[in-house]
This record gives sequence, C-alpha cells and structure tokens, in this order.
Amino acid sequence: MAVYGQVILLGMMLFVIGGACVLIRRNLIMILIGVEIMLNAAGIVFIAASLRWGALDGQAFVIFIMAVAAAEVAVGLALIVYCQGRSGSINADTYNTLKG
Amino acid sequence: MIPLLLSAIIFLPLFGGLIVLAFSRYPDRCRWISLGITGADLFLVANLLVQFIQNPGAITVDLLWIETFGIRYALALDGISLLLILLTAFLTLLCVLVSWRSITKRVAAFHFFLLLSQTGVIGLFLATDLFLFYLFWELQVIPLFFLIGIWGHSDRVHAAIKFFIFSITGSLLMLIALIGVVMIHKSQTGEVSFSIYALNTTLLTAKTEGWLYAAFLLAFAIKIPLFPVHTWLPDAHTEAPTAGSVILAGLLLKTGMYGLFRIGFPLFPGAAHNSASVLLILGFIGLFYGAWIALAQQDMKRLVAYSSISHMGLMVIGLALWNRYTLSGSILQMINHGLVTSALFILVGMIDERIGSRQMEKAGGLWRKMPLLSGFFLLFAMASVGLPGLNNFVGEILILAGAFKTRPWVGALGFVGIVFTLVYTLRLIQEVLFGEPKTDDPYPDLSLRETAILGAIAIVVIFIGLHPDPLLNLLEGPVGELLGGTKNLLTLQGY
Amino acid sequence: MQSDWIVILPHLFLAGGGLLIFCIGAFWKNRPDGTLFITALLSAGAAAVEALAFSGSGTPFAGMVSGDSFSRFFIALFCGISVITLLFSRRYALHRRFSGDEFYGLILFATLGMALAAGATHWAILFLGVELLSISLYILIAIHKSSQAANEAGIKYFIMGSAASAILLFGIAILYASTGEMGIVESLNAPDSRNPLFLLGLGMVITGFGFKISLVPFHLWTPDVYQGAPAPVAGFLSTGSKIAMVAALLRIVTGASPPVWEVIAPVIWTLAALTIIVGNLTALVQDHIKRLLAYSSIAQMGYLLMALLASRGDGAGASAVIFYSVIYAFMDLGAFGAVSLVSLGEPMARADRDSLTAYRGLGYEYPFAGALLAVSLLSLAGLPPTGGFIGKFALFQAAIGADYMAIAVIGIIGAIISIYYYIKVIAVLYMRPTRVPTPHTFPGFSGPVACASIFALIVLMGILPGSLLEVIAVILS
Amino acid sequence: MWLYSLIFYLLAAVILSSTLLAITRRNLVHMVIYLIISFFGTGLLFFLLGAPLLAALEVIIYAGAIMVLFLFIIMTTPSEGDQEKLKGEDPTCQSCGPIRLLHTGLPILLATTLLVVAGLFIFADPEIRVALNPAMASPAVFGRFLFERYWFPVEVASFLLFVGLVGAWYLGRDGLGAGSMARVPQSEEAESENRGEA
Amino acid sequence: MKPILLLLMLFPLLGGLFSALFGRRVSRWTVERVACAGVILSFIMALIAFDSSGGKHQIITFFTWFQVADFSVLMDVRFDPLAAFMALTVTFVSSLIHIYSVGYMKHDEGYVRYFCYLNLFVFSMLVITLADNLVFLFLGWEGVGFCSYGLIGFWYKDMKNASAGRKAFLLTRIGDVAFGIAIGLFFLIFNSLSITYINGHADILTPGTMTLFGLLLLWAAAGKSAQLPLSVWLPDAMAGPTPVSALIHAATMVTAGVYLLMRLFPVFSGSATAMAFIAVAGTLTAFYGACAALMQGDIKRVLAYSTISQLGYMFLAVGAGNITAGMFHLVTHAFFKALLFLAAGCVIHALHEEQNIFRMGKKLRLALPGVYWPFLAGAAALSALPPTAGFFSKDEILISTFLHAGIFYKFLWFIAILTAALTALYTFRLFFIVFTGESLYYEEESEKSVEKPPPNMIATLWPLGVLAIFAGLLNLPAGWGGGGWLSEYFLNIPGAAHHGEIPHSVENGMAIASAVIGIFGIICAWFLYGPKGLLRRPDLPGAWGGLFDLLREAFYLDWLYRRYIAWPFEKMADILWNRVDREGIDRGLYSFANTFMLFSQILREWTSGRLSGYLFMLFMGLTVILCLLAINFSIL
Repeated sequence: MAVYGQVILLGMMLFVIGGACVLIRRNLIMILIGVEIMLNAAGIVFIAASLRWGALDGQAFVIFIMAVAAAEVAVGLALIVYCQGRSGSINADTYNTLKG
Repeated sequence: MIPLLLSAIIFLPLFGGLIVLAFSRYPDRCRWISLGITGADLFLVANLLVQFIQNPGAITVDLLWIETFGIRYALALDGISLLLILLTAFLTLLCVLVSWRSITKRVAAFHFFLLLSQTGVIGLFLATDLFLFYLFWELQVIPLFFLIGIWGHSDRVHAAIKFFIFSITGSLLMLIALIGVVMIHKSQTGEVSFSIYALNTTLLTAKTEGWLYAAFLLAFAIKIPLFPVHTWLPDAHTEAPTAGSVILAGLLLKTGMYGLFRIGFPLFPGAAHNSASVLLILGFIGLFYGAWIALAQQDMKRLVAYSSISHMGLMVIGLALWNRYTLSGSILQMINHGLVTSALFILVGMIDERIGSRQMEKAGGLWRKMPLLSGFFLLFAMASVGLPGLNNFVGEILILAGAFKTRPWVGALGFVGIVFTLVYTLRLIQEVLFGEPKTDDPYPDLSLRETAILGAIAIVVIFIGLHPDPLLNLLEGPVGELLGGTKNLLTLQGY
Repeated sequence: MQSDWIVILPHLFLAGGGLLIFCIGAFWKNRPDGTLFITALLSAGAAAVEALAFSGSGTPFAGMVSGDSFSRFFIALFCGISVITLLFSRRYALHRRFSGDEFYGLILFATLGMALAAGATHWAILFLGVELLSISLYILIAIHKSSQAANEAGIKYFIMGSAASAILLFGIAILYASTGEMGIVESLNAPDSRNPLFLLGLGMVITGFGFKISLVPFHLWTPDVYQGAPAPVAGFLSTGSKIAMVAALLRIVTGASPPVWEVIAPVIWTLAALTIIVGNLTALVQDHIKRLLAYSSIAQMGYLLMALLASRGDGAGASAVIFYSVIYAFMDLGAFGAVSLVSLGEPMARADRDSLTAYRGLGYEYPFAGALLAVSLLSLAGLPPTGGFIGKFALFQAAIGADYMAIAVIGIIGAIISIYYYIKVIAVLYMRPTRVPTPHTFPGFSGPVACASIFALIVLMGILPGSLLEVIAVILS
Repeated sequence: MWLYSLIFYLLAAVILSSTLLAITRRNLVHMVIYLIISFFGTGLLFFLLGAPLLAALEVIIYAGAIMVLFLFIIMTTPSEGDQEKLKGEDPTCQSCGPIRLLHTGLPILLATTLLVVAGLFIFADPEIRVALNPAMASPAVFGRFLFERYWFPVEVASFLLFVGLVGAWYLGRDGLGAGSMARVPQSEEAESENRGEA
Repeated sequence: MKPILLLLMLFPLLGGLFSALFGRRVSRWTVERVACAGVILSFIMALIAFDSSGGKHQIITFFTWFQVADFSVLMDVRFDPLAAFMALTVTFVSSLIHIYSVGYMKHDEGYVRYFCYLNLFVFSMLVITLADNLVFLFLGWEGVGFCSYGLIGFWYKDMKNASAGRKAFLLTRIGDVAFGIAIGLFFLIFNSLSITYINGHADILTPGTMTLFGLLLLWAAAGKSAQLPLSVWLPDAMAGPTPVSALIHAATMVTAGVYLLMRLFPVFSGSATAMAFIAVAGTLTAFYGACAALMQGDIKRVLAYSTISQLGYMFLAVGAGNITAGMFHLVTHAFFKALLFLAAGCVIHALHEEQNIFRMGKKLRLALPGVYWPFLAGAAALSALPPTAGFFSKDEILISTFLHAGIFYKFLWFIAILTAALTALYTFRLFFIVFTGESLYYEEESEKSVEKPPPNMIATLWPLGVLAIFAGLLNLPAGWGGGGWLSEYFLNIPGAAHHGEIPHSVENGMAIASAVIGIFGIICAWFLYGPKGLLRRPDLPGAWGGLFDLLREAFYLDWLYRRYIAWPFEKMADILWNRVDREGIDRGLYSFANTFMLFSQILREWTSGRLSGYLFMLFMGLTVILCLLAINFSIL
C-alpha cells in the first residue's frame, strides 16, 4: 500500500502547485483557483494522516475544509465579479491606487 | 494632616486646571481662577514651610498604587524639595500674572497647560518612588510642548517637536535603565520595589552600573542641558511664549539637576564617582561654550537661553565635585538661577511686547524711555553676573570656593568662567539700555502689574543675596544625607 | 460527553443575535429606525455580561472550546470592541448607506469568530473561528460598495486572507500528520522538537498567524486595507482580529513544551524585532492618518510579541500581553473612531478624511473627536497620563524581567522613533493654522458616547490600572 | 498489496499532471475541465485511503458545485476573451523583456525552493516511511463519529456557510456583470430599498 | 566702638538708599544735602573712631552673612591703625568731592542716579578698608567696580562713555579672578576667611605658596589699581564726570589694590620673589605712566596717566617692604591728585567742557586765581618739590628702595629717580600749557568767555591745597626735626617694621638729590613747554612724530588688547555659534535623524500597492521561516 510519506509528499506538491498558481497568474479567478488547489492538498494530507493514525478526526476536518472552501469561493467570486464590474479589469495588479 | 497636604499641593493645580477648562468661554474668569489656584497653592506651600521649620523632620506619604508591579505612591518632603516646590509655586503664579495681557486666544487651554505643568513639576520634586518620578518626569514635558507649540512665535511647531523628541528620547532610555535596576534589585532581594531608598542598596557590577548610570545621565543631561545635547534649548526658548520660557528655564532645567543628585548619584555611587571628571568636563564646556556663544547672539531670548546653559554648566560642576559646600552651593544656585533667568525672560518679553521684536539692534537707549524697566533689567543682569549682595553670588562663591576643597584647579577655572559671563551680559546691557534710542515713539514704562511681578522677584533676589542662611539651613540636613547617605557612598565621602 | 452549556452561552448570544438581525432585516420591513443597531448592541452586551458573570466548569466545551476565565475575559473584550465599533459606525453607516442588516449581522458573526478563535483548544475550532472571522471581514471591508477604495481593500484582504488561511490549514494538516493530536496544546508538547515534519507544520502555522497579526514580512496588506476600509471597520479589524490571534498565540506559547518553545522563540524574536523596526520606520513618512495608524498598529503588535516572548514561566509576560491588548484595543478604536467621527462630513462616494493636510487645526474644529484622537495618539506613544504609558511599562518590564534585553532595546528605539510621528499628528491637530472648516453634520448620540467612554477609559487606565491588573492576575492564576 | 501502490501511483500521476495543466492553461474553460479531472482523481484517492463518504463529497462539492460556479462566473463575466495571458505578457507592464522574466521566473524559483525545503522536511522525518495498511471507514461509522465528536464545529461550519451566503448576496445584489459601473448606486430601486431600512 | 564703626559704614549706604528710593519724590536740594550729610557724618565717625581706637587692633563682628559648615562669611571689621587712617582719608576726600560735585552737577538732570552711585561707592570703599572677612571685602571690591561702571558710563547717551564703563568693569573683573582664586586657596589652606586669622598663621605657608599668593594678590591689585598689564581702562575712565574721576580714579578706588596688598602683607612678605615682582611691577608702571603722560593732549588723561605712575610708586613701596612709606604716599597722593582733578574740573567747567589743554592759556590765570594757586600747589606736590607733602612721601619710598638689600633694588631706585624727573617734567608741562602762554587756537575763540565756577567748587580746593603742602608733617623724617608720627602710629602693623636707623648721610643725600631732580624737571618744562616753548604744539614734526604717537598711545597697549584679545574673542564667539553649534551639533543631530527618514522612504516603496508583490512576500516569508527552522535545527 502507498507509503505515508509519499501521500504527504503528493499533498505537498499539490500545495506548491497551488501556491505557484497564486503567485504566477494575474487573473483574480486563477488566484482563487490556486487557493482551492491548496485547500484540496490539505484535504489529502488530512485523509492520509487520519489513515495513518487510525482516527477519524482528520476525515472530519476535511468536511470543514470543504465548507470553508465553498464559503470562500462564494464570497470571493461575488467580490471579484463586483469589483470587475466597477473597475472593469480582472487583473490583480490594477488595484494599486492604495500604496505608499 | 501634613502628609495629605503634600498630595493636595500636587493635585490642586490639576484640579484647578480642569475647572479653568470648564470656564473656557469666559477668558477673564479663567485668568482669575487660575490666579486663585496658583495663589492657593503658594499659600499651601508657605504654611508647609512654616510647619517644616517648626519640626524639620522629613514628611513622607506611602500608599499602594499598582499592586501587581509593586509601585507605590510614595512622596517625601525634605529641605531641598521644599525649596524647589516653593520656587515652582512662586514662578507659576508669576507666569499667570505675566501672561495676563499677552495671551488672548484660547486662554482656558493655556492656563490648563500651565497648571498641569505645575502639577508635573511639583510631583517630580516630591516623588521618591522611581516609577512615580518617571511618570511626572514625562508628564511635565507634554503641557510645555503645547505651550510652545500653540502660543509660541513664528517657527514654534518645529521647536516644540524638537524639544519633545529630545526630552522623551532621554526619558525612554531612562525607562530601560529604571526597569533594569528594579529587576536586578528583585533578583537580589526577591521583592519588587521602586522606592529610591530601597534601590540604592542593590549591589551592581561595575559594568552594569556604568551602563545604567549612563542611561540615567543621558536623560538628565538632555534636560539640564549639558553640552552635546543642548541644541533644543535655544530653539525652544526663542519660540516659547514668556510664560513658557519661565516654566522651561525656571523649572524644567532644575528637574534635570534634581534627578541627577536625587537619583543619579545615590543609586549609582561608584559609576557617578568614577565618571565625575566627565561631568566636570561637560560642565566646563557648558560654562565656557554657553557664555561664548551668548556673546554672538542677536536675539535677546536666545542670548538668555545660552546664558542659562552656561549657568547650568556651573551648577553641574558644583554637583560633580560632590562635597558639602559645592552641593549646597549648586542647589541654592538652582533657586537663584530659576529666579534671575525667569526675571530676565519676563523683561525680554515685556521689551518684545513694547518694541515688537526681540532683536537687540531694535532695542537701543531704553534707559531714557523706560527708566523703571531698565533699572530692573540692570538689577537682574547684575544678579546673573554674580554681583555680591545679590543672590547668584552666594551660590557661585560656595561652588567655587568649595571647589578648592576637592579639586583646586576646578575652582580657578570656574572663576575665569565668571568673567565670560560678564562679557556677554555687559554687551546685552549696553545694546539694550544705553546709547541713543533707535525710534522716538514713546514706549510705556512698567504698569503696576509688571512692577509688582518684577518687584516681587527683586525682593526675593536681594533677600537671598543678603541673608541666604534660612535657605542654607534648610539644605543642611538633606545635603548631609546625600553626602553620607548610603554605605557605599562612604567611598565618595572619603574622597 | 456531557457538555457544559454555560461555556458557550456568550457564543450563542452572538450567533442568535446575528440570526435575529437577519430575520428582522428580512421580515420586518417597516421597523422603527435603529432597531438593528439596538439588537446588535443588546446581543453583544448580553454576551459580554454573560461571559463575565457566569464561570463555567473547567472542562472545555465539547472538548474544543475552553471555558476557562482566560477565554471568557477575551470574549468580554471582543464584545466590548464590537459594541464600541457599532457605536462609532451608527451614524457613519447611515450616512454612507450601508447600515443594513448585513453590516450589523456580520459584525456579530465576526465577534463570534474572534471568540471561537481565542477560546479554541482544538485546531478545528481555531481554524473555523479564524475563517468565520475572515469571511465576515472580507465583506465588512467591502461593505461601502460605492467607494472604489473599499472595493480595492476588500479584494486585497480577500486574496491575501484566503492564501494565508490556506497556508494555516496546510500547517495544521502537517501538524496533525506528524503528531496525530487534534488538540492545540497536546499537538504542541511533542516530546522532542527535532521531528522535521512537526517543524514544517509549525512554520506554516506561524506564517498563518503572522499574516493575521500583520507581522512584518506578511504586513504589506495592512496599510492598504486600513486606508481603504471604512474607518470603524478598520478599527474593528485592527483591534479585534489581531487580539483574537494574539490570544490564540498566547495559548500556544504558554502551552508549548520547553523543547518546542526552544524552536518557536527565535522565530518569534526575529519577527518581533523586524516588526518593531519596519513598522515604526515606515510610519515616519506617512502623510495619511489611516496609513499611519496602520503602521503604528503593526509596530504595536511588535511590542506585544516582545512581551509574548516573556510570557512563559512566572506569567509577568502573559499578564503584560493581556493588559496591553486591552489598552491597545481601546487606543486603536479611539483613534479610528475619531477618524470616523471626523469624516462624517465627507461626501458619500469619497473615502474618509485621510490626508494629514485635511487635519490641520482639527482639534479646534471638532473638539471632542480631536481630543479623543490626541489622547489615543498620546497613549499609543506611551506618554504618562494615558493607559499606554502603564501598558508600555508593563511590556518592557516583562521583556527585561525575562532577560530579553536585546529586544527590549530594539523596542525602546522603536518607541523613540514612534514618538515623532505621533507627535507630528498632534502638532498638525492643534498647532497648524485651521483651514476652511467643513459644515458639521450632526454626529448623533452614539458617536460622542463611545468617544467619551474611550477617553475616560484610556485616562483611567493611566491613573488606576490596578483593578484591571488584578483581574488579569486572577485569570492567569 | 502492490495493486494498492500501483493504483496510488497512477492516481498521483493523474492528479499532478491535470493540476499542472490546469494552472498553465490560458483558456479558463480548459482550466476548469482539467481541474475537474484533478478533483475526480482526488476523490478516487480519498476512496483508496479509506474515506468513501468524503470521496463522494469531494466529487459532489469540489468537482460539482465549486467548479460549476467557476464555470458560471467565467461564462458571465466579460473578461478579455478566453486568451488570458500568462503573467509574462502582462499588458500593463511597460518594459517587458527582462521584467517578464522577473515576473514569471521569480515566483517559479520561489515555488521550487519551497518544494525542495518542504521535501527535505518530509524526507528527514524517520517515521514517515511507515506503510499505510488499507482500512475503510464506512459512511455510517464516519457519520456517527462526526455527529458525536464534532457536532459543534459542524454547527460553526454552517454559520460559516450562512455568512458566505449573506456576503455573496449582499455583494451581488446590485446586479452582476457589466454595466453596474454605469449605474450610479443611487439608482431608483436600490435607493428605495435602502431607504427602507435606513 | 561697635556702633561708631557700624554708623561709619552705614551712613553712606543710607544716603545711597535714600536717594535711590525717594530720590525722585523729594526736591533736588534735599537729595544733595542728604548725600553730602551721609559722607560728612561718616567722616566725623571716622574721626571719633580714629582717636578712640588709639592704635589698638579691634575685631568687631556685626552679623553672619551666610555659613555652610566651616565656610562662614561674617560681616565683620578689623579696625587697626592702617584701616583707621585709610578710612579717615577716604571719608575726608569723599566729603570734599561730594560738596564739589553738588556744584559741578548743578545742571545735570540725572543727579539722583549720580548721588546714589556716589554714596554706594563710598560705602563699598569703606567696606574694603574695614572688612576682616575676605568675602565681605569681596562684596566691597565688586561694589566699587559696579559703582565705577555706573559712574563712568553716567552720560550713557553717548555709546563711547558706556563702552568705557564696560571696559573698566571688565578689566577690574579680570583682576578679581585672581582675588577669587586667592580666597579659594585661603579657604583651602587656613579653613578660614578672616584676615586676622590668616595674617596670624601666615608663617605656616611654604615660600612657594607665599609666592603664589603674592602673584595672585598682585594680579588682583593690578586689576583694581590699573597697574601695567591691566592699566588700559583708567585713561578711558575719564569719560565720566570729573568729580568721579577725582574720587574714584585718583583718591579711593585705585588705591584699593595697594591697600589690599598692605592688609595681607604678611601672606607674601616671606617670599623675596613675590616682593621683587611687586616692586618691578610698580616701577615699570610708574615709568610707563610717566612717559605716556608726557605727550597727552587732554587735561584729564594727563592726570590719569600720572595717577597710574604714582600708584606704581606705592607698589614699589610695598615691594620694598615699607608699608608706612606706601601708606604715606597713598594719603598725600590722594590729597594732591584730588586737588589737581578738582582744579581741572573747575577749568573744564569754566571753558564749557573744553578738555584740550592746547586751547587754554594765561587768560585762565587772570580769570581764575582761586583755581590757579591751588593747581600750582598740587603740581608742586606732585613733582615732589621740597616743602610739599609729595616730596616727603616720595622721598621715603626712594630711601627705602635704595636701602633695600640687593643690587636689583638699586637699579629700581635709579628708574624711580628717573621717573621722578619725568613726573616733574609732565606736571609742569601741563601747568605751563594750561596757565601760561597763549592758546594755540588763538584766532577763533579768543573771546571765549571764561565763566566763573560756583563758589563751593572753588572753596573745596583750598583745604586740599593746604594739605598738599603741609601733609608732609605727618611723617617728617628725623633729619627735618619731625618725629615720624606716622611710622610710630603704624608700628605694630605687620610688615611696617623700621629699617633701623637711616644713616643721616643717605637721608640728606637722597633729599637733596630728589629736590634737584624736581627743580631740573621744572626748568626743562619751562624751556620746552613755557609760553615760548619749543614743543608747545599738539603734535611733533619729522622723526620725533613716531615717538610722540608711541607715547600718546601709551605704547599702543590698548590697541594691542583690542586687536589681539577682544577681536579674536568675538570672532571665536561667532565661529562657535555658527560653525560648531548650528552647523556642527544641530545639523549633525538633524542629519542623524534624517537617516531614519531615508530608511523610511526606502521601506515605503516596499508596500507598492500591487497584490502580486504582497503574495510574493507572503510565500517568501514562509520560505524564510522554514529555512530558519531548517538551519537552526540541522534538519539537513
């Protein structure tokens, strides 16, 4: 059966891919997608840990992760769409009037 | 009943200040209330003086304030504090009188800050709990910042901010040292105490004592001010209103000195004793440097400011020598300098009100136009030069003659320094009083109020000049205590 | 397992109040003016009173929310913060057309989130509390839809917030993976701290906390969000969310085992030093008051962290942290509250009155708001008559007491630098010539009440801090 | 036993490749599809690792609800066509050339260092090599466990969702999509509605 | 005895205070009367005290001024013969001058201030003469300095007078530095400040300290008595009214320096070097004063330089160890110098403030016989013609210098004799130019009317004239049949001991020599400066012009001080203020604070407002923390 480390490593790689997506992409929606990937990676690690420690706590946590992800996406997309509607651009770096 | 009197003396002005704020819409009423409050406070201090002379034991108050930090509301009154409080109450009363006509906008706030600074200063002179001392040490800076900043002259904001930053930087460094001492004391004796008497029994290694003393010394040096950190004083004085200058020169500089010999020396006797020569050098630089620059000044207030740097230099020399004569000499000199410099600032303020500028070349030949003002000007100028028969002479001769007991060359150099003082004072008198008047419009001579103010100071100046013994007897006890105070001070005594 | 309901009664009040507000908003169309505001006040007040009055039994509720007096104190503090924010934002929200049920409801839910985060003994509750807090704040910041700055602030906080909570979550996952413990304290007192997986998880959790408390490498969002967000919300954000995370961090620090602490201490030390220096330095050249307050709040967090280092063992540090958090909460709320009172007169679309030139001679134009701002700034600077003075003293006493001399010196240097920009603002308020006064809009009753109460509290804490210190000592014992 | 590891490696490959492809797509719709594949893979992985209920939930919520929502948003918002450029060709950056390298190169470099460091952390840990013995938590057992031990966090999660709902509704209330910029917020019906509760 | 002495000192003080406080409210007449009464009464008190004391030492303490541990400053009096005699002279001369100045200041509206200063001055002078405690003496010492500052700058409207006053005060104060240091050393060594105690225990001093004390007291005396290094202020002090010059710069203040030396004689008498120093200083100043007086054009400046020269003689007397001679010359000098000044005052008053001697001529002799004869008497006394008092006092000094052991003193005696000749020369040069011959500027104001001075001015000249002639009787040497009353009187003053019997041959020889010198000087003066004199012109032509300027400018000493001390001092003040204080420290601290601003600007760029940057920093922070943990805990 898979080695515990390998699953954790998979989770880690997914987390880093999500992070890279957040850093590289300029589109707000893509950044949100990156965050989703990172949350999903955490889920995988939780499930692996739960299997490793033989306790269902990890799996319960994944439920909450999903709830959080859903709520975040809902609010996030609403916010992004509203701001895109007002300022007409989806690019993250156009929002730089507040600086200094 | 007497211990209650101490707290009453401290917080009466604060309470009065709040009342004045309540009457902010009637400027005249504010002035009268604040006059009443300062008068009452002076009366309280006066009868405290009477009671103190009858039974001259130190009066103490010791209440618990913040239990978790072991901070106590501890006050103590001895000869030195009594004199300084008397000076504070007297000068603040004069400040209220002096700014009767000159302060017109936001009168209530002005008097509030004036009374708040009085509370700060009196509290500082009485506090024996290090934290309470530190609280009053920072509290006294804020009202003066506003006094200079709001009612000052043209470039007031820059001067106020500069003054504030200098003072608070010093005091924050003192905070670190203060906590350091308390913590070391706690590690040695197990209980947290801020009282000065308890703290000076802590045994410190030479290095830590050196560092802690350096922090305290820097805070006091900024306030005195000693040579390298003095540049805030001329700016603060030139921009401050007359009352502000009187409070600044008359009281705040004294708190620096007071801190030095009440806390600096007793708490760190070893470091103080070793670095006495550094203090001497700084004192001498102050004495000569201040007097020399005063000669090159064109602005009268700036000249008097540099002159007070020079006078304070002499006092620091007296302190650094740390023997019976020079110590009582410099403490007496604190009172004298407070009176004389305040009088000079009041006079310069009056001249400024009349001729509209503080520059000397605009103020020639005043003797013919205003004989009474010029008479007072000459009297106080002579007092600041140390003419025998007036008050500064007593202090100076005690410091300089007493200096021979410990370091003769210091006394000799000090006498030379006195000549430097004479050079710029005579130039000031000459360019202000003598010669042909620059303009021929008639300036009014002193009004009754102004004569009363200057007359009061003149009487005290002459009284101390001719009969300083009552003051010196008051100082006898505390000075002996400071000298022979704690056991590790004995090394100094033998010196 | 038998759960002690008393423990979560305050949470219920908050949650119930929130739901009630949304029901009123939805069903009771022609309700009298201000009912939402009153219900929000009542529920927050009730939660605070309940938290202080009834002390539940020691056992944590459902094994996750601790009922000890530590968290009850913080719940009361959060409710106090939300009450004051509500008071300040009453007229402000009405004037800017966002005083609907969303605003009041979300304030209560945010307070609930803070209470959960501060009181959590289980990672799940901590994470959910933080998330509940963050999501309600995402909306609260962008609540003033017509202001472009608020939108931008909302976006920035959302993106950064979600990324940071993803990191926090992954950290918790790794911690669980390495220790198998879901309880916060249990997971942290692993026998040997050399276990690398544990360190990886710890690093990520610290980063997550770092973002929320806006420590220096992760602070970049703070000035922009505070400048963009409406003033009361900025106050709420700067005090509430930070203190909740500080409480959680305090629980972690005091709970961690010595080997774990030996790992955490250097990281916290570097973060504290960086935060104090960069926070204070950058504030020097700010010419917008909300950005300046943002940087000052970053610096204040640096000081708190300094005391956090000293909070193990005899507890002088812990009491200093709690005491200073209370004082900090009221100082910052006072400052942002004053800004909100002052910017009532601003035209609707524009953001608050922000640039310092607009504050010239304001001390005379708005005497009450000016006085509050001045006292809060004096207190932030740590000057005598105010609570900040005693607070700063407590912090430094704790730091030096625990032999963290180096950080104390950095703290003092930071304090000296901070004096300049606090005084610069006070000088602008009172010493610069007054510009043309804008027409005064009626500030209503709630604003001045909050203003007076904070003013009194700051000065009272400066003169008689004994009572609060005793309460804190009781909590920690 | 080797069958499990084979399946595991297969799934890992699928997940990783699809996620990598997802984040590099310029066309958002392609991105969504690849992501859905990745989430399916994760679901299967959950099943493999003994969490059947979560596998289903993963597929329903992540692949289903969230991705559909993204798709919906992508379709309705008028972004500059589907060809959303990589950061490199960012139109706003004036002097592209080396800056472009900086924009894409630096984050990639940072991501790789993060991966390497984290990897080191993971591999240095001694007990990481334990083999996972297959076990399966039936949904009934998991359900009972969830509502016995974790009923309170679930309640809090529900509040969380409620707040998400309120937020989304509030922000979206004034009309989604283009043109809301044109309408000044004091438009008639918004005004009336606001005035209601003012 | 105590009340008499107390009144002796208090009368002038009361007079001064009265005119200060009520001067403006009472009539001019009363102010003048009170002032004169004050001084005359104190003169009477001095007389009573003089004969009732009968040459005994008396230490009387009035009250303690202030005391710290053993540093006690008492207001006390040491009434020994020296003090009695000096008090007598001071009060006598002051009374005359007060009466004189009533007339002289008739038209001046600042009379209140004038009389107040004058009375305070007399009080301070009496304090100097009588004080036993050195700090109390210092009170008088500084009081005198201040009053002279006030009186020199009396006509303050003209800036020149004010700066003259300032110069006088400053230079005397430079002298006082040494006095202060001496007080300090006395306190260090003797733990007491009373002159009696110090003189009594002077023998414990080592020669080295004695020399040190000698030099210090010499420097202090030089400051006050305008001896060589610090003599530049006296000629400028003539800017004050003439009675002031008469009182302060002839009779009383300038003699205070010598008096101090006499009072503290035992302290330095033990060290030969100190005595030599004092003698040399005296002689050099005498010679310098005489040369400078030779070429002065202003009547008062001539007399000023002559005073410097005569004081030089007194220092020589002290240096030669003969206090009696010094005191005798001091007293006689007080009489005839005051007389000359008052007469000069009458002349100036008569010619409507005209001080240039070349504008005066024989018409003065005809118009003012009352001034002419006393002036002649004074001039005779000054140039030491045989019967006059000047002859006897100066003769005694020359004898004691000659008899003093050591070749060195012979050389000093020679210079002294030479100066005596010069003195005679410049005195009668003055006399002939002022009273004989025609005024050089004949054409314009030949008809300048000579206004007769008021009678009370002339009246005061006569007593001084008589004393100038007959004061010699005070201490007639044996040769002239006198009993040497004064030396008997001063017998038990420390340091006034006799030199044993003076051999007749030396005594007579010396007397004849000085008489011849005097007459020779007068004859030369007649030929050089008489009505048809060769050098009777304000400036000398050709080669001699340079020498003339050298002498008139008193060896350019004043110019040297101004150029190499005063100007650099002010320049240094300017440099210190602008360079060191403003640019140096202020700017330095400001730039130090600015570096923080610089860092702040840099850090401000960090929050660039762009979200990608923020996210990057977030992950960067994470990586840094992980690396930190990795390195610290050697995961590698």
